Amino acid sequence: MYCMHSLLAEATNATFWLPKGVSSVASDVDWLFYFTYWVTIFFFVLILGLVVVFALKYRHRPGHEPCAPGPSHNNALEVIWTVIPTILVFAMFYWGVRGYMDMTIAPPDAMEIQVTGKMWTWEFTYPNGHTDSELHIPVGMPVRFVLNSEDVIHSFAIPAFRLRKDVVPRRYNKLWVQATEEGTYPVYCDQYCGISHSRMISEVKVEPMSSYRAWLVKASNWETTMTPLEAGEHFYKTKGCMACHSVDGTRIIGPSFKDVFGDTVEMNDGSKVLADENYVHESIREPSAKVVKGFQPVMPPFTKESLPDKDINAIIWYLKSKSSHFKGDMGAGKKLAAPVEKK
Amino acid sequence: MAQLTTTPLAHPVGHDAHNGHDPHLAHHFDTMEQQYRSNKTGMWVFLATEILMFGGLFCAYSVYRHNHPEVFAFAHEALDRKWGAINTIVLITSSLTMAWAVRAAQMNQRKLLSFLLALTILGGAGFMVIKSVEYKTKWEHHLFPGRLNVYNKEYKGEAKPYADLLALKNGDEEAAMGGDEVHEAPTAAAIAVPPEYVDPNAGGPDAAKIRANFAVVPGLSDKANEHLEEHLTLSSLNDLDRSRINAFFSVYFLMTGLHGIHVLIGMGLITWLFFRSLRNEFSSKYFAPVDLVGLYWHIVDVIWIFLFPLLYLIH
Amino acid sequence: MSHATAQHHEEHSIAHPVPLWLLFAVFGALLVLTVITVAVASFDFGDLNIWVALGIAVIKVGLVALFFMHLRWDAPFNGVIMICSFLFVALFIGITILDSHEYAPNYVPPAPIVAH
Amino acid sequence: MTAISTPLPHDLPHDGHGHGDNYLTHGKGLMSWLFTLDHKRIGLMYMTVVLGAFALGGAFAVALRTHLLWPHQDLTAQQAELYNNMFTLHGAVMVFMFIIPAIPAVLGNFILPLQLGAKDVAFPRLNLLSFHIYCIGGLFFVYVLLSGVVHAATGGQVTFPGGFGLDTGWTFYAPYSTSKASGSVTAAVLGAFMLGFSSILTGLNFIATIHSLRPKGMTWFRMPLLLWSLYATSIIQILATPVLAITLLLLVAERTLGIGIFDSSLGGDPVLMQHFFWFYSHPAVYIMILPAMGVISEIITAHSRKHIFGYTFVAMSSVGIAMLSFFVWGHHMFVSGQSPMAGAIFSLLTFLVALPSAVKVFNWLGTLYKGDIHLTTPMLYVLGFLLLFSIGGLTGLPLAAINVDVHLHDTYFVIAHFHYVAMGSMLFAFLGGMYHWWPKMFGKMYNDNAGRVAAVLIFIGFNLTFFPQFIAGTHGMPRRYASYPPEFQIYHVLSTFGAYTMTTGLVIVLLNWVHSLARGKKAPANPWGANTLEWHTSSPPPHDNFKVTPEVGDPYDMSGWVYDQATEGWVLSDEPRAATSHH
Repeated sequence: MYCMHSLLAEATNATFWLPKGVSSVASDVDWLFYFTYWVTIFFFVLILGLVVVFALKYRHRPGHEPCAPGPSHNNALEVIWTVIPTILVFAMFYWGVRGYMDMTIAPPDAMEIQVTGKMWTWEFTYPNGHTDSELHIPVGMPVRFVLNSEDVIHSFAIPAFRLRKDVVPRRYNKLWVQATEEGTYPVYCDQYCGISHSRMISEVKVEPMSSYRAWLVKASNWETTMTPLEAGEHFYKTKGCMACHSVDGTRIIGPSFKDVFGDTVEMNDGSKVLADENYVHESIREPSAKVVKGFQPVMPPFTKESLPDKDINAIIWYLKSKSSHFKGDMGAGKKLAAPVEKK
Repeated sequence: MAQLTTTPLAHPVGHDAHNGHDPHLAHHFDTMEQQYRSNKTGMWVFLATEILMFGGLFCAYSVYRHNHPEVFAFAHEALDRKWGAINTIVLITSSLTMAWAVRAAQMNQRKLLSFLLALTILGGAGFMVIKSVEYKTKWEHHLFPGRLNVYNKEYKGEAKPYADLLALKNGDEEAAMGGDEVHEAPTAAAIAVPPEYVDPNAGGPDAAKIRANFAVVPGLSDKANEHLEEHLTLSSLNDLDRSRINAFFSVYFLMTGLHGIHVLIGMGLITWLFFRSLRNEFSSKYFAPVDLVGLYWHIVDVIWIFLFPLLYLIH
Repeated sequence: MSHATAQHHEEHSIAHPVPLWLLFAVFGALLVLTVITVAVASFDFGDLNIWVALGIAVIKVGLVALFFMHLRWDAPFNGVIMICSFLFVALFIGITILDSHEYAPNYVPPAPIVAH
Repeated sequence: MTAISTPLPHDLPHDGHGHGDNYLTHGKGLMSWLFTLDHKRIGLMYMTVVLGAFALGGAFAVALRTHLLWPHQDLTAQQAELYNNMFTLHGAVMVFMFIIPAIPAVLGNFILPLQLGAKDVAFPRLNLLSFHIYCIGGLFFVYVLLSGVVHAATGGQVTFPGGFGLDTGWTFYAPYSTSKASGSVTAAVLGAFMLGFSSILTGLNFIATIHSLRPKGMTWFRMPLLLWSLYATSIIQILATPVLAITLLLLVAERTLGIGIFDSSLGGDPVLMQHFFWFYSHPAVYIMILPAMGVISEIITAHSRKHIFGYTFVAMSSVGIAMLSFFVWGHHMFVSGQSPMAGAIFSLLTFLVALPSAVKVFNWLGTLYKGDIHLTTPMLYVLGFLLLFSIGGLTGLPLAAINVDVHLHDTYFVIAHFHYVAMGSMLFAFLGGMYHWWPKMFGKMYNDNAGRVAAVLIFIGFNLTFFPQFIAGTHGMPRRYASYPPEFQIYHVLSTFGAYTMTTGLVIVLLNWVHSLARGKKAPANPWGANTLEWHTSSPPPHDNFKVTPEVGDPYDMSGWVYDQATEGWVLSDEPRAATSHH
């Protein structure tokens, strides 16, 4: 009846109490849930029955002589109703911990996706370094999520997987799952994280390895899907530029991107530099080389792996679009860089 | 006998119940002893809450010392164990005079009582004076809690070079403020940029298993378990640890500050006793206030007895 | 435990003056222990350091509690209260420490993982 | 000899009942109340403020439920801010100002000395002080509330120094509360600090009172069970609340100084803050339920006219629960990144709490067995309690099973479970207790039928409110959501209408009480025939509680009382005295 090590467990069907369970641990969780559920039902019905029966049978009413008061203690009974629950709870405890260990110990060969929670979005970094706001995982393959938050505590919850873990700043929390059935399932943030907490909802797409690969390739090679301009904006938002650089001129930690491109900028050492493609590229690769006057050299450098040159070029297009000093033609920025040629 | 009888009251009832009774006996107590005992119990329960309250701070202290022994070992150099020891002795002495005062009250030695209470107040005052001297040094070198601390990465105060805490303790101002490269303030960048990135999940299948179970999590300070050399210098700490030095001072000031407040409250109470003792209010029949305040004063001492080695004598 | 059964006691029975010599003996002991605390701080017992320091502190506290605070002659319950409070502090710290390994002190913000 | 020989205390010539000298009429004027040292009056003052807090928290709850009638897929920032403020204040007000003080501070203050046969608590001044501190703490919350509501209502036009409103949740989790929350967290935290301090003073008072004011003959195991549970509660208040105090101080320091103990952006550990918080707040849950259990034990034996079943086990299980409550706080952190070992330990200890709770329930059932059950209003609340507490307790099992909890953590399942225990059970015990001791408090009877109707209505409303939330939770509905996926709407709608039903019932209760005060008929000294000492004095009791000190016997041996048609109350037959006369 109860198979503990069912790594390739089949999905459990949706019931009145539980949604469809589509992960390898779902069957264990559901089994224990229903075990406790029936224990609960049994004891509740027992108590309810006794309460009702006693309340009716022994209720004070005219013409009913109260029977001789019952006993006021009975050690045998006390022992019974202490021992039986003890046995039950120890069993539940044991199964609970066993199941929890299965949840905790990921297979060593698990593929790894980094999950970053920030007010109020999820960001997923795939093994190839591509960061995206969509979560896709291949069916039947163990996936390990490494959870981390940029600001406050969030909680990464996927009811269909019966899984949940807080996403804590300055900590790596880990979670692994082996999805057993294709489909799209909701992902919630379960730890209150501010005004838009209830909007921090995403979804996970479980799909066959082939289509997962296809999607990842497509997503990481934006040329085929986005114009440089769109891509630039995408990277500006997903690669962390947005945190320190505004595009509306407001001064945050770093200088704003508004009207920078093509302008002449004064550096800390007093020198003046024309903000052209070379300057932007250098400022991303080695930010401390030239530091704009009045700013701290706090920006981390981006390597070729974390931000390929073509992505930087896209960002440059985005800067151009935000600068009144750039009088050139935006045309190229608005065309697909590598249109998929039809066969 | 489980039966009930209605017996006449053993004592007169009502507010005018005090007639013929000790004026200090509250109307809801039968005897002075009952009143005394319940006061004692009440006071002890209150002391328990005090201990638990400081317990929270001790917990914060333990967690951070446990995770960053090297940081604590380095930062505590700023504290002067000479003054700490002297303060311990001052406080113990005032405890003695307080205990003696209780005895004096119980034995109707009125003059002695007032004198001992005065001594105790002096002891407390001395303790606070020494503490303020210590605080002053910290203040001058921007070693205050949180953002007021020069090691805090949000520190906004005037940029002073970092103090050589060891020299600071030995009162060697020049060495302390001499900003040679070892003691240079790490720039904001130095704090912000991590040393090198560690893949949290590196390691074979076993590593993964162990880690998933109770083992050390990747990223835990490797210094945490390793044995420490005698005198740490700032250069022997990595940037992350440097940025964390202010945690020690936060704990230090919270603990000693909260303790200091208790000392002040105690002094206030003892002053109150002092004036009452001048009015000869205490006797072998009525000395509960002296006794209870005494208990409070001793618990303040007890807490310091723990604070001293934990804060001043780390190594 | 203290009952209201005290009518028989004489009033003065509540006062337990501690002998003067005892007070001073305790005081002396406390001074000596303080000196020892400072002295041992210069020796290195490795991991035992903290326990040595705490051990001495506990002895000192014991002396203060028993004699300065009259626990020696007081209702046992008051002693129980004090011991309990220390036990619960220990419980609190103990379990929290037990868990503090999970807290990665030298945490470094995640960077994208290079394709392998 | 006639059955009724000894006249009741309130018939004795020297008794003030005739010429109205009871604690209510003892002093005149507002000041004689605000600065009274009489535990009974302090209890009544607590009652008014606590009921006010309950009304406030309840109003928030109804507003929240109304908001959740619709999924709000197009949630505006203003709605969200309002919602977050309201669920935070609902939690904070209910927990710190209603649930925790309700039974100890109201019923406890009034009943405890009476049941001890004492004239007052050990430290009447401290008692008054704790009430005043409680009010000050309440004022802090009121300020927070006003600032938030005004700000949100005026669409951010009006702002307040130190932020406005409070949207951290009553748990004040760092780092949101320390670095992000704009609200007047500091004010709220100071308020909670005050309330905690007041609760400490109450607990301190009760412990000292029970230890030193027990009359001759009342050994520990002749204490009424309410005293046992209040004693256990006080232990928790004493040992746990100080940790809350220091946690809150650290939070304030974090916000003002940035000390970096909890705040991750300064190198602190947010999960450490959760350890601190739950070391208090889990035992606090038992501060809520333990006194309720005591009240139930009193009412159930009085109204089924039968000796409590298994006295020793009920008494000891209270102490057991109090002790266990300190060892289970980690189950609030099963998914927070706590080490699996700690998780396993806490899971086991959490399961153990089920045992003393089960023992209590079964002993109460044993008390009903072969009793002479009067289905009075208090008794209906007791029966309701037994059912709600069973559901609340049993739904704790899946939450204690650590891998199932991973699925249920932070969902509506937890909300429902918590409300069944802390709100349902505790509220039913509180209302039952109010009805049970109402005649003693005010010397007036109430309309029993209206009381019964209200009880049934509240019971139905409560289950309609919270049972659907179990289902929503198992399907993954997260907590503290101002907007939610449409598929959950059905549960929310049911829940909301349940809330309306419950509110109706509570309004009836209030009217019932007001009516009783206005024109309820005079209550006899002992309307239930209970044998705990408070029923040995007149209703309402005189200023000094007892004209004659009753000698203590078995508190649940009610054989000495016989019903007296004339006074519609119970009076002592002289038969027992005859028995004791020969010694």
